[in-house]
Amino acid sequence: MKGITKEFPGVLALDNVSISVRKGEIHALCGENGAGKSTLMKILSGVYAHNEYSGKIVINGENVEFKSIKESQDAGVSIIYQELALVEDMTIAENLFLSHDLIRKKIINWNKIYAEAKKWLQYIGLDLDPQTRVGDLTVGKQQLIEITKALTQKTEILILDEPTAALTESDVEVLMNLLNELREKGVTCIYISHKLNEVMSLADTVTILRDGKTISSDPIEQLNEDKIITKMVGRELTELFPYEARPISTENVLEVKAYTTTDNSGSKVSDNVSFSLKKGEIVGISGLMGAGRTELFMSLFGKFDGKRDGSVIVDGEDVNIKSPAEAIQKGIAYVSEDRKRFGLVFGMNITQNTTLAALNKVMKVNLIDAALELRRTMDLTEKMMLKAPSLEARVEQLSGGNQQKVVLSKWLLTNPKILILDEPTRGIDVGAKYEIYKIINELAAQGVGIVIISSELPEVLGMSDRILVMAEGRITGEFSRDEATQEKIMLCATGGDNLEQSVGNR
Amino acid sequence: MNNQSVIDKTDEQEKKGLSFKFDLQAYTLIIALVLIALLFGIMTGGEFLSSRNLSNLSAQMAVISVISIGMTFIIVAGHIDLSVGSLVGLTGGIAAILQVWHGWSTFAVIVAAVAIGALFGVWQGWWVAYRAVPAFIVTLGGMLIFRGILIGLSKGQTIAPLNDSFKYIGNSYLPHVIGYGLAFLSVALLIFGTIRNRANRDSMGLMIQSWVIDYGKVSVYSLFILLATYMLNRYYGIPTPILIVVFLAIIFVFISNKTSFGRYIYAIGGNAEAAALSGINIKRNTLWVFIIMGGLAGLAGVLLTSRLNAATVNAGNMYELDAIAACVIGGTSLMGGRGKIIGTLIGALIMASIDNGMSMMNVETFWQYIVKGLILILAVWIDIANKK
Amino acid sequence: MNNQSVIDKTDEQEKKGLSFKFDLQAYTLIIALVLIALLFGIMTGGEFLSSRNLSNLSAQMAVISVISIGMTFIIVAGHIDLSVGSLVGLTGGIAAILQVWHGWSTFAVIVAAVAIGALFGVWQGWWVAYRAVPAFIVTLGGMLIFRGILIGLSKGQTIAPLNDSFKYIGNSYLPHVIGYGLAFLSVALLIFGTIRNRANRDSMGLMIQSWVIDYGKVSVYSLFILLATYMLNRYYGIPTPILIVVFLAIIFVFISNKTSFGRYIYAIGGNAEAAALSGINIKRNTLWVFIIMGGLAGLAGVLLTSRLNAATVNAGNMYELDAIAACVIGGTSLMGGRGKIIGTLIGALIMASIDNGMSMMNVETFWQYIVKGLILILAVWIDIANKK
Amino acid sequence: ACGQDAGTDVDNQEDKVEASDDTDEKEFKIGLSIPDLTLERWQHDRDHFVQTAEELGATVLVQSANSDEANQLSQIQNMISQGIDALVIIAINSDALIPAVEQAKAEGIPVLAYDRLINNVEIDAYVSFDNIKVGEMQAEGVLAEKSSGKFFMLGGSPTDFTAKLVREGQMNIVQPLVDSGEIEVIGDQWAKNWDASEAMAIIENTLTVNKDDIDAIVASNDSTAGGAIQALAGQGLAGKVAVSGQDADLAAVQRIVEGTQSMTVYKPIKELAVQSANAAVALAKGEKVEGDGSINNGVMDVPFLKLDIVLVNADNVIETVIKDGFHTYDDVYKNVPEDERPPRP
Ligand SMILES: Nc1ncnc2c1ncn2[C@@H]1O[C@H](COP(=O)(O)OP(=O)(O)OP(=O)(O)O)[C@@H](O)[C@H]1O
Ligand SMILES: Nc1ncnc2c1ncn2[C@@H]1O[C@H](COP(=O)(O)OP(=O)(O)OP(=O)(O)O)[C@@H](O)[C@H]1O
Ligand SMILES: O[C@@H]1[C@@H](O)[C@H](O)OC[C@H]1O
Ligand SMILES: [Mg+2]
Ligand SMILES: [Mg+2]
Repeated sequence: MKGITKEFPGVLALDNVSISVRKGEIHALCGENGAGKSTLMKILSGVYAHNEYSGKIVINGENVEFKSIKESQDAGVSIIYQELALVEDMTIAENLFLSHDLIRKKIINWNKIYAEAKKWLQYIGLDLDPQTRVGDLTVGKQQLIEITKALTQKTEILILDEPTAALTESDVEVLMNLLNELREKGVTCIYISHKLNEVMSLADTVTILRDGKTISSDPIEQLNEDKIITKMVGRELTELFPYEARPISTENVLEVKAYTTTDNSGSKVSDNVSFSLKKGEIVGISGLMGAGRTELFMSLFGKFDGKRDGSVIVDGEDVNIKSPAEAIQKGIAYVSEDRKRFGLVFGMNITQNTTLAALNKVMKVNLIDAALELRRTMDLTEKMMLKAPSLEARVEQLSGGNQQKVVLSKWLLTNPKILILDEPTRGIDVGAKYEIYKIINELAAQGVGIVIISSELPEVLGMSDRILVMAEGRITGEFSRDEATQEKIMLCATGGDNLEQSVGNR
Repeated sequence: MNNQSVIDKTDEQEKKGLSFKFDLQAYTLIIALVLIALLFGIMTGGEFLSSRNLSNLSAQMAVISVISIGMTFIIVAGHIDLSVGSLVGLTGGIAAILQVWHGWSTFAVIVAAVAIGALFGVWQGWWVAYRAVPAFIVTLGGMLIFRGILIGLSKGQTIAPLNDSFKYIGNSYLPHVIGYGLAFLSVALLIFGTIRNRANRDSMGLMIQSWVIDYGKVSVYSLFILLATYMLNRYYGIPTPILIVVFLAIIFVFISNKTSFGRYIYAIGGNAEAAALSGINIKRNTLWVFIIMGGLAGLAGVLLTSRLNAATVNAGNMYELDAIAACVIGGTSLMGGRGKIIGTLIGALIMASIDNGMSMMNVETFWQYIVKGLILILAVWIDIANKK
Repeated sequence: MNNQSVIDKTDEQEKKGLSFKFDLQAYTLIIALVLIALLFGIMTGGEFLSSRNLSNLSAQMAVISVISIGMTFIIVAGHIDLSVGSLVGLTGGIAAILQVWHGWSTFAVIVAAVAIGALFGVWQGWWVAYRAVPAFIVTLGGMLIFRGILIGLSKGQTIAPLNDSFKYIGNSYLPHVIGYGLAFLSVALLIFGTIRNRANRDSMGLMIQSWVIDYGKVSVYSLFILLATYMLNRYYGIPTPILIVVFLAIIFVFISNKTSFGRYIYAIGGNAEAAALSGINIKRNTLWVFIIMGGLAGLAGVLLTSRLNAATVNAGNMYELDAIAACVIGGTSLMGGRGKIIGTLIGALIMASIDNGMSMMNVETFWQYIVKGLILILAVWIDIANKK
Repeated sequence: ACGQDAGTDVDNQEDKVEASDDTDEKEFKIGLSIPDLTLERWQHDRDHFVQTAEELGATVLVQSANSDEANQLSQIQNMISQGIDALVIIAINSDALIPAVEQAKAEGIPVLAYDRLINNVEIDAYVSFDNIKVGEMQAEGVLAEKSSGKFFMLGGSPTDFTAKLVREGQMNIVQPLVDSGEIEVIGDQWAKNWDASEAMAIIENTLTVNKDDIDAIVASNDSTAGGAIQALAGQGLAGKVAVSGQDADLAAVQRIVEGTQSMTVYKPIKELAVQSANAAVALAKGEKVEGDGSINNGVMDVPFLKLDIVLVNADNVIETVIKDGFHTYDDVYKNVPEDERPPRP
């Protein structure tokens, strides 16, 4: 791709970007949120037709001008989008083959498709019925389906735009193996990720974008994580996790005892969970995908349909939280892992999204004061270093990382005593991550109790004062910052039964 | 090998759970229908369930059923069509004008009506697909435009009567023998299809459902087909209009399940962005959905004109609401992406039954309005409550 | 410090860019309106733009405007209301029955109509919010139920005439002096508000727009208010119905911008799940949207009955379509989450202008249908094409 | 043969007819199909009809079709399957009922057309007023007040066939005067659904365009007349412009005695209903109905029981609608001060 320039109304997303990818290599594309990575790949895959940008694309020595996605598919380009592109109401099999010749046929042979789908699912190591509705899967599994979908195409160039954002370590490993296999088969991959360890272990070449411009393109041998970060951010970033040891209060801000939830079909979702959170403490929650972390904390936040048992004590007060409104009122904030679905209202602007959960904080005599609203939003977003054309821009125009900052701002405005962060840095670049960690530290120092649910072990290890591990709805391990290691956590996360004792003894 | 069998086991479990769940949903609707039928049966001293009334009922529901089939596609694709009633009136009117005033043959007239309907479908589909004007507005406009054209063309007159051959489309019955013949043929096809599907799945290494379930289903369907045929044959036979509906239903169920076009409609309505990213041509497929709707409206216009043996200026007025209601009762989501032709037809049958039953009971008009409104809400509510 | 100013600067630039863009959107609509007005002005030899016709036009659009305001909230919240027309008819009918048959005072009758409307709003809102039945179905049911009740209550009779005091609601004018008084008052409030707003922003350390823009806007608005008042005063004065509409518009613009309820409606319609997780009570707020719609329908019923000085069984028939069309023309998205009261009112004005202009031109009925349908599509298309 | 129940009702019918020879006590079932209930008059029609028929020992099934021809056809089918002995139809549309009537005939059920003729199919009797005559009377009524000048033609529902017939009658009278230059038709508009508020807007706009220079409005029924008069009132013209109507709705008759509406056409609905009920019962008994004359409906000469329509204006309200008991004196003069009322009859 040569001299690619792409402009959105008011934003120059790509400014004369060039990138050349050798056949059969894995080429990583790195850059901060909003650097233009996704946009560049959308151009390559025909999402933006050839008259919507300027510049040249040459594949195998041939000049190509894709007018549609279908044309790029036919030319052997397939892409896994950053935002899931699945039809939730359709089955896995249908989603896998939606753009495949098997469905483009005049009369569809479903049995053949199911059989084919099953083969692919097995290949990628997924134990699922091809006739399951995609909407019934967790985000992680959906991501794997999305990946499988691209693999089913006859692919010469495979683009993966942050495929691992929603995957746990073990699934990431599956994917890594797959990509190595593909490289051996001669498939060219372009790989976008904010997880630099993946980039380092996988890529042959790394191209770095910043502010819509190509910064560099080097073979992996000449790089290390620090160098990449420096090029991405434009300055040096010495430590990834700015953890600061603080004196932690002895007062519990949250105490959960023998907490059990049963959903409407009668199965236990959280099973006899007990833990506590102190003022100013940062507790990390680790576990495999589907361990029940999200469901546990959503139900503590008041979003749960079934039956609940056990006691929850917030700030010394026995509470029975039945709705998010009550939770917010008690000083709990919950940053969801799925910002598109649970975090943001597209169609509203940044300011409106920021103040949504705490309108009372920007009201005077029960009426919204627009100036105050803007002021409060500005204060928060400045601290987060939000990159946005304006505070009245619609949130859907922001890059993923900046969207996450808006969600964070929203919850900070509620002035929480307890802040629950579910995968808070999913899809966020290192620079922004660093900023978010700093904010977390700051809040903890102010006495806010913080829970970080994360599938990224380094994050949990790097930021927490204490770490809890969950498996199948139960807490299977607890470690202080000093005792915790990757191995110990993984052990509890996979088969923690025998370890439970040691937790109980403590 | 081992792995294989593990997967198969979960596969099987899931399959059962799934198909049971699906059936429960379908059952809710059918149970609602049966309850309504029983209620009216009792209230009318059995008249409601007489062969004769079932025959009437099926003829009465035919026009709405035809447009409801098209409406299902429209709604599944994430749109709406408020112009259908007017288009039914217009195409029916044009059919009558061509035959009564210009002496066209019945066959030519039918072709013309369907073609004109499809043409107006192109017009509306173009605005929706290629000009991105919301279907609500395009078809609200169409509702006015088509009615206007009809008033203009017909000069406000009722155009009647039509040729006998035309009249038969909506007012004739299938000879008993042919009716039974068709019924047995469909039963045979059903059995054959099931056998083939099982063999096919087996050869591909896919799970096969227990034969009790598969052939149980076949038996129930067969029984229903034969019983319906018997009941209708006890009167004059299968009414031609309902035969047309059944025929269309088979075609469109096939389209929606077995062709890429059908699947694309669901994908577009379910998640247009994802569909576009999968390389589906949203515009072209959307256009076709409207063309089909137009063509079906043309056919419905022919049926209506034939049934009345006349075309009138306000024919088809507000039929769109009945059609949309049939879809929604039948489980089609107005958000797009979800809906089944069969559900829609059951929905249409429920609506028609309510009208027919209350009229058989000679309920006072204003009560009919109220009761119909209430049943509408309750029927959908029961369905929703059950899905949870 | 440095950082601060950077943000402020981009803020300022964008603010300008944004407000320009926003205005362009609003302008498209206004330009469409002006074009339509000019067209009819020319075709009617200026009559369309005469004081007298503007006065008529504003009275003619009042009923639809009142329900369109409520419909905007309904649609923004992600729902739809097909029962409005029937509810207008029913509440208007009840108002007439209470006064003509039972001798209630005008004041009592108005309160009753609004209360009954709100009560039916509770009924519908309950089904939608707490029973999760799609609004389309609930209100389609309501459309039948309310009409049925009206037929039952009125026994099909036209109920007329009403007391003079009642008649005045829809058929009187504001004395010229009071009209000018109100106009100047609003101009004063506008200026005062702008000054205060600037001071407020300044005190918070926010960018203030160049005074040319701010006061330029104020001047344009003031000019419009005064001109409109002058034009209407050249005839009999400001018609009471349009005064009611303006009054409601101010209240509801205020609600939508300044209260948490207003903001929540947009959030619910934009992303219900995110709204719920932000602590918003979806059910209660949705219920209130329907209650407001019901109350407004009650008010519209009073206006309609008053204007006709009679209540008829099919009063308000299909008004919901006009109201929905007004919303959509005005830029409200049928997907929910987006829409503005002012846009809706311009939409209602466009619709009323089309009807009024064509009837002034004595266009043949069938052409009226066709032209109105076409203009509807074109108006929305121009708006959409311009937003891109 | 095998359990078929087609046509069994025909046999029953014959049995019944035979049976009725023995006993006069036999209960007859009569079906009455009404077009819609959004116009005041149909409710009167129904009430009178049902009352008379019941006095004659018949039961009446009433169904109203919400102005939808296909719906009317369905309802008639449903009544036929309930074993009625005679069918009385007020057609939504005179030309759109052939299949319905044919089905009734196939079952041996006699059919009577009420108020509106049914064309191109065999029916047994027709009881009605003449809708074209109604239009003529409206035009004449208006001309009695304003014999020349600027006339506005206010039509009924553009999708209602009767509205067309009424207009035809109006033009029979008006057209010659237009040709001779005495009358200028300044506009011609139709009110959707016979809707009063549509009519009101139409007349408001007409008044604007013509600067209030208008002499008469030939309105096609009382509902539209009401809207028109409301628009006139807005200009202080109510009572100064001649306005016609039809149906003798209470509100319209009140307007007539108050002087704002010129006339309405009273169709003695009670008589129509009574005569029809009598005829229907006779038909049910298998008797033939002799008309005052006959009218050709395209395929046959139908026995026609023709009823006279009556022009009602301020002078004859008491002798017509009040005397007939269609409305009461107190209702009609409710809004007229006691001392201005004519003497109570
Ligand atoms: N549809 C759009 N309309 C307007 N601006 C857009 C649109 N899509 C992207 N942008 C802007 O273009 C720029 C590049 O965005 P892009 O999504 O390519 O970033 P990215 O490098 O993929 O970031 P991330 O790591 O957060 O995914 C951003 O400033 C973004 O706000
Ligand atoms: N929408 C859904 N439909 C069906 N099952 C679900 C759904 N969401 C979650 N589950 C199931 O609920 C259980 C707990 O999931 P949860 O999302 O709480 O896990 P988690 O530990 O947060 O994992 P993740 O990393 O995926 O967020 C899992 O068994 C998961 O499969
Ligand atoms: O009496 C009139 C009726 O004949 C016509 O069909 O509809 C309008 C009525 O006023
Ligand atoms: Mg990206
Ligand atoms: Mg989770």
